[in-house]
Amino acid sequence: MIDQIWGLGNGLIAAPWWTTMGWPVTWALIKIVVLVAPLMGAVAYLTLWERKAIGFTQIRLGPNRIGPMGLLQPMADAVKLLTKEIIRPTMANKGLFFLGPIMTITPALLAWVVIPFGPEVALANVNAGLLLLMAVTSIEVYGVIIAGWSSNSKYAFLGAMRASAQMVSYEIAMGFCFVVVLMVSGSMNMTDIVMSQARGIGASNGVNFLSWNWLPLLPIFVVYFVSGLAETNRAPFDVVEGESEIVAGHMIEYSGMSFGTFFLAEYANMWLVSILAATLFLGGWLPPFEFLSFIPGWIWLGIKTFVLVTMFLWIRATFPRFRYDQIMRLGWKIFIPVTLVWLVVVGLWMQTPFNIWK
Amino acid sequence: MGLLSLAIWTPIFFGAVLLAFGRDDQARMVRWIALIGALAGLAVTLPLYPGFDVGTSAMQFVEKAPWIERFNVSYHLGIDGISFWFVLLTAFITVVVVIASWESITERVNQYMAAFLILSGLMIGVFCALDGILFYTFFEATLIPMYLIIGVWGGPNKIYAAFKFFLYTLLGSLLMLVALIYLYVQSGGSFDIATWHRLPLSSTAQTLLFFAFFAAFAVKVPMWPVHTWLPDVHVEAPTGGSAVLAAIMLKLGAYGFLRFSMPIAPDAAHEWAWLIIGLSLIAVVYVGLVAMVQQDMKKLVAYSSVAHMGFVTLGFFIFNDIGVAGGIVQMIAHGFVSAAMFLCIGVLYDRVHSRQIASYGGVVNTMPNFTAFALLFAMANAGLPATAGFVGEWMVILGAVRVNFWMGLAAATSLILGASFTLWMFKRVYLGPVANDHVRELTDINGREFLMLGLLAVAVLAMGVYPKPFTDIMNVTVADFLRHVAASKL
Amino acid sequence: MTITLGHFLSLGAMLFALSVIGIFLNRRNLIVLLMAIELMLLAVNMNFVAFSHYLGDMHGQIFVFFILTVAAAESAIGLAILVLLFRNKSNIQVESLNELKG
Amino acid sequence: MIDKLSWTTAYPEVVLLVMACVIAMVDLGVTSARRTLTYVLTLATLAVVAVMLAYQAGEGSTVYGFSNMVVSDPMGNWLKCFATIAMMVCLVYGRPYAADRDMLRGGELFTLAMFSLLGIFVMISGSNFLIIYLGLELLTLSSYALVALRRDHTASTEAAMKYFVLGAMASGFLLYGLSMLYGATGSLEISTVFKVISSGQVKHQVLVFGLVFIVAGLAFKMGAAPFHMWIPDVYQGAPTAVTIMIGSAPELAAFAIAIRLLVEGLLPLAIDWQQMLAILAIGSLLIGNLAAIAQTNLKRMLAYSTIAQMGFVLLGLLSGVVAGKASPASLTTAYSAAMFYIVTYVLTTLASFGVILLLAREGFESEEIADLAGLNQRSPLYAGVMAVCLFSLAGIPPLVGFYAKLTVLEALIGTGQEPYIWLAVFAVIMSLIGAFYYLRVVKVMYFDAPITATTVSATAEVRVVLTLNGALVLVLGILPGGLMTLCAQAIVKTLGS
Amino acid sequence: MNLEQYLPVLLFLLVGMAVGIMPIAMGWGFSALIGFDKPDPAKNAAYECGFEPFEDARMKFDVRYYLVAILFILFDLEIAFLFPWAVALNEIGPVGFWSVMVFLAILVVGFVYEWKKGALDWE
Repeated sequence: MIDQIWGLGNGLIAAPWWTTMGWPVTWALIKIVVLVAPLMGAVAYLTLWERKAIGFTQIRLGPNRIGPMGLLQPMADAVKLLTKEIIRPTMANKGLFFLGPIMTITPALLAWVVIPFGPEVALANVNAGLLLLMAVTSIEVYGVIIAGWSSNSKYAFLGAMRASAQMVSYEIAMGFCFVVVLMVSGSMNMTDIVMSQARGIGASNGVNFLSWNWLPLLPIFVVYFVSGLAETNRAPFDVVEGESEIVAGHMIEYSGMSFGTFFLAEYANMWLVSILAATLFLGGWLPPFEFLSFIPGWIWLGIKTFVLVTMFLWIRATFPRFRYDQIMRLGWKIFIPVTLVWLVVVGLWMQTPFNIWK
Repeated sequence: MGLLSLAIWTPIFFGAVLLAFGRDDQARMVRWIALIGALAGLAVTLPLYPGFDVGTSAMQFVEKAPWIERFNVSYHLGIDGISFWFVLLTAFITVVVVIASWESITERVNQYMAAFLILSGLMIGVFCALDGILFYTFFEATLIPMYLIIGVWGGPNKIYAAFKFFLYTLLGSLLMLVALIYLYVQSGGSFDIATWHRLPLSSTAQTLLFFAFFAAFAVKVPMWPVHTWLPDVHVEAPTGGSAVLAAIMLKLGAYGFLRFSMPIAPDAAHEWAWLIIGLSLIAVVYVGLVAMVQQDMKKLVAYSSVAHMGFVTLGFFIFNDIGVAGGIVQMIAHGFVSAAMFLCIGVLYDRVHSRQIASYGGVVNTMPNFTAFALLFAMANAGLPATAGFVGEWMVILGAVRVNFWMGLAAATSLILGASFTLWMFKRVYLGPVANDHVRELTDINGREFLMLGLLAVAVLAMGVYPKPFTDIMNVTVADFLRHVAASKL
Repeated sequence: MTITLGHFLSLGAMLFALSVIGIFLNRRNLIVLLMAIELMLLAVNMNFVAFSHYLGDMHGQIFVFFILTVAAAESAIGLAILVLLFRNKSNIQVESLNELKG
Repeated sequence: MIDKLSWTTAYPEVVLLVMACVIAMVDLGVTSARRTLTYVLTLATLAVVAVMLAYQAGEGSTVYGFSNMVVSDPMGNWLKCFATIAMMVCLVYGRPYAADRDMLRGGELFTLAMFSLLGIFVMISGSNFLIIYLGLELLTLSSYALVALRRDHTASTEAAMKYFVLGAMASGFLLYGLSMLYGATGSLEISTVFKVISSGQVKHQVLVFGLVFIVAGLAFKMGAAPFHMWIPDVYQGAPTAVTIMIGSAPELAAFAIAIRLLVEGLLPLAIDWQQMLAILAIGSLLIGNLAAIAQTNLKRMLAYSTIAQMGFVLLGLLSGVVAGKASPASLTTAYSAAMFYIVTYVLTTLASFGVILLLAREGFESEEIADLAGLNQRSPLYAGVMAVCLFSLAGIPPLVGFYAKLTVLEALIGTGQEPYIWLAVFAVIMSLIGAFYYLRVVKVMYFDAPITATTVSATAEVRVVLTLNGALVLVLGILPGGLMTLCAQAIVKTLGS
Repeated sequence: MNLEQYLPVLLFLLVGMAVGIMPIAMGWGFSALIGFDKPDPAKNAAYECGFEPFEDARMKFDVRYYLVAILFILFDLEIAFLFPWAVALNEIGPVGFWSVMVFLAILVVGFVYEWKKGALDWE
């Protein structure tokens, strides 16, 4: 069907500029919209799900007034944020002040460009997918720093410093995680990374999930997921916006929709980290058992991602906030050594005849 | 190790020993060791005289060993009739200087004595070297001890003098270095001086080389107008420094003319002889006049040295045997006489601490023995017959007259000028009534001073009365030298 | 319009010139100096990548890899020195580097 | 594939690297204020490395390793050997100074010194642009850190900053030139570059364009005018224990890469780069010597003197190719002269900075010329060593500096080209000016009255090494033949093919 | 090279920026439209717990942030080095593998060094 639409559009105007430039661009834009629109919906409803989930943990209902079971709550929030006044602090650098949230959300969305939702179903199936992803997500920290700096407020500034230091610290651990994944899959292409998890003893015996990366790379998976929490500044790593210390951190001077943009970015990032974890460690769109392969891949991916994202919420509901020095210690003194050791272990493993990733 | 090596390294060895082990609180022992070193240095040169064959112009006592093989530089020593006497002269003057400095130097005696001994060895090295680089090494290395001698133990304006001395001479010799390397390249990779003597060279090359050497040697001689460093340095240097400077170091320059400029670039030497002769005559006449008006005894003697060295260069560049031989004899004589003159001034200075002529008068009344010596040396300086000063000057004048009467006449005026400024100084300082309390309190020379002046007096008289041994040794060499210089290299 | 090697080289040269100008004309902030130095290395990288691509030779790109690393180490040391300087002088103006001269 | 690596080419580097890491780790457990264990280990390592290098150099063979990335040849091995010894001497001289100034709180002085030495090794060994660049950066990055090692000292940090900015810019220039060469020849390998250029298929303008930047970058590193700006500031501002390191061993490496890049790689362009070097040499001699006269700070004066001395090295380098023809004889003469010059210069520099280090006490830097006043009364030995060094730098025989100048002048005049002879005359006149300011220091040491009566004390090892060092300046002056032959043979064997 | 695959990346970048700009612009528009846009000096002042701001907010901050930044740069580049190695690990054989192990060993030395020196402490 998709091919038919492509052919249809391609024949719409019989001019070379259309077939070479115009239509591919339009087509790509259509695909982007098809991706971004549900994503924004998912982001919006993640806020609701978060409140609901935390409600369940704390044996209360969560939002339940707007719409049935509070299902329209995100809409109401959006309307509220949209109509709120956007404050422009006198002391702020105006241009940078608004660049901050944009720089935060753009990479959070852009990273999705390489996520594969099924075989050959990715916006850009580039060879250097993981590298691109890492490059793009690294830009996020600029948004935070710019926001904190341009606000010209001490709380914002300190918050930004903390946030950026935390983010870059965990980015190293995350980077090492990526390296290990790359070692075993031998490609930076995201689709290939998924496909490489479809081989092995487990997969050939119908129990696919035993061939996925999470099992041999379990420490890496854990480190990656926890780093993901820290990267997104989620609880228990949310000292950045620790209300009792520095209020909302780098976002303190923001209001209305400029504040909302930061939230969009944060939740989009949660989804991103989850789907990445699913892709890198949980076999992406692959079914856990061979006999379940009749269910479409995107549903498996969705399930895995949803479970992971719910873990975010679960962890938030469960754990108390870390102190900042504990955060830094965890990142530098535990995660980096763990990943380094596992990297060497996997490397040596691959040199032996017991290499399972041939 | 040959005699020449011994002559060079014996004093240097003693100097190094003094530097390494000498201590300020053992000044007495240091002096004795220095004297032993100087005497040993003299002793090893004495066998040269009986061993020297006067019948040949070839190099004798030759030693040759590879030194820097990369550049074909060798440790090549040897002496001929030209350089023979300077080796002995240097060793002799060193002994005298060590004796002269016995009491006047009280600070850092070991360094002082070491500097003189090392200097002595280096200067002998200059006269013996037959390799360009070896020559240059010794030639330049003499600057270091002399610089320190002037700067450390000199008078109030010593630093200015030391710098002037060092930089003037260095400038000249660096140009000489360029010339040496040029010759090395031209000769196809040899630093051997004898090879250079035979090397054919174009007229331009000769001229350039001649002036490069001229820069080095004219400063050292010193010739007018680059002589200005000499009076300053003499005034500031300690007595021993002045004596060595006048007696030996100036000869290095004149010796360089004979060893390098003239035989290597004979055509240029002939072509530019008029210039050298002109400058020499200016030195003889003009500087003689300048000497006349000096108030400072050392300055006066310094200027007289310039005038006397003018004779030497004049003698060389008239290209006849009597002139060249006269020049060499004049060099030797001047070595004795100027050293003696400076030592005399030193004797007075040690007692009165003034070099001004005006501070003295009637010294003869309190120091009769000393005055006798002073009179002898003054007469020698003025070139009176039967003293050393007479022989050389007379030979040069004879040579000059042979070439051109007026030149000879101009040169001869120096006899008159020399007599006037020297004897006038003598009159003002020594004769007449006692001028002031300082002079009244003077004591006559002691045994040590008597010894050192006596040695020089013997030398001066011997040379004046019987110069034949001196000229005998150089005759053959000079004749051969002139033959070589007369032949064009073009 | 096709993009040729010349375009890349011109861009590299411009970046390089800009960075040199930045180093020499910058009279204010030392951070700008550090940035100019990084820019200089990037200009070189531009050259190497362009040459590497047009020559079909991988070595140029490998070189770029190493330059990037070195640039990182360099900026790390530069920043460290800057911090020291700031602690000693309390500012990072270029003019404040005036203790040593002559 | 393992056997292609030719590990023998890199044994010294490997030992040095491993030991640098080991010492860094060991040092973490050292509590002594003077870091004796670290110090002894470092010196032992360096001694072993020096012996290995001397052995390799003595074998005289040229071995390529790591797919032609590195080369081990006699010139490189000797230079590395000398650099190692120089670094040992630096550490011996520098430790008391560093200990007095709180620079030994960690063992960084030693580890950084070893890493900078490793950088020197890599630079000297590199036969590929990439390796040379990496070595260069390892050296300079360590040097920046070394200069800033005295953290509370304003002048040091300022010097470090200036060094950093100008050094990084120099690397940028060099890299830009290398990128142009790469583009023009399509290779990063020096021998291939040479072949491609020799074949004459490459556009001359492109090569010269790249060459300009390479020469500028090299001039920066060597400190040749007009790219010398950093030298005085860094020499003066850096802690003296670090100044001595910057002023000694790295000069050997700078010389080595000049040979590698300009001679082994770009000899066909010699006509072009010789002109550039001539301008640099004239500028260095002029600026170095004239500016040195005005200095009152001894370290700064020695910095300007370095610039002037580099002028001489450049003179040696530029006299290799005569009238477009490179005969083996002329190449050997010229480059071995330059090598002899730089080696002896390093020797002299070590001793002169050693004396400055010795005189510095806690809280007193002794870096003004006036601080040396009357040194002869306080310590005739060290005054003698310093005087020997200064006379050597001035080029007075019979000290080694004279023979260095002699060899270079010989190479220049040996070309027989009139401009070169005038260059020689110019150099000679400039060294006369040089003699003036060296003499001034001698004057202060010998003729002036001492300001303090304190005697100079030194630990035994410093005393012995410094005396040997000074004696070597004199002994090599009296018997320079051996070292000259060594340099000549190293150059012949290295460039012979 | 599949450069055409990068076209969506570029477009996505633009869309992403649009998604960032749009809500802010909309928020601006709405609040202006409804009349909630009423700035006043107190509202526009920087937040400082109800005090007047004491001084410029761009103050000195802890040097450890610099340290983290510096360490980050270094480690991140090591990772950049490891990326191509990891991808090609199966093709480069033992030499390639051990080279990077040496590299990692040196890295670990540096890591241990800074750890022991207290660069990683945040107290």
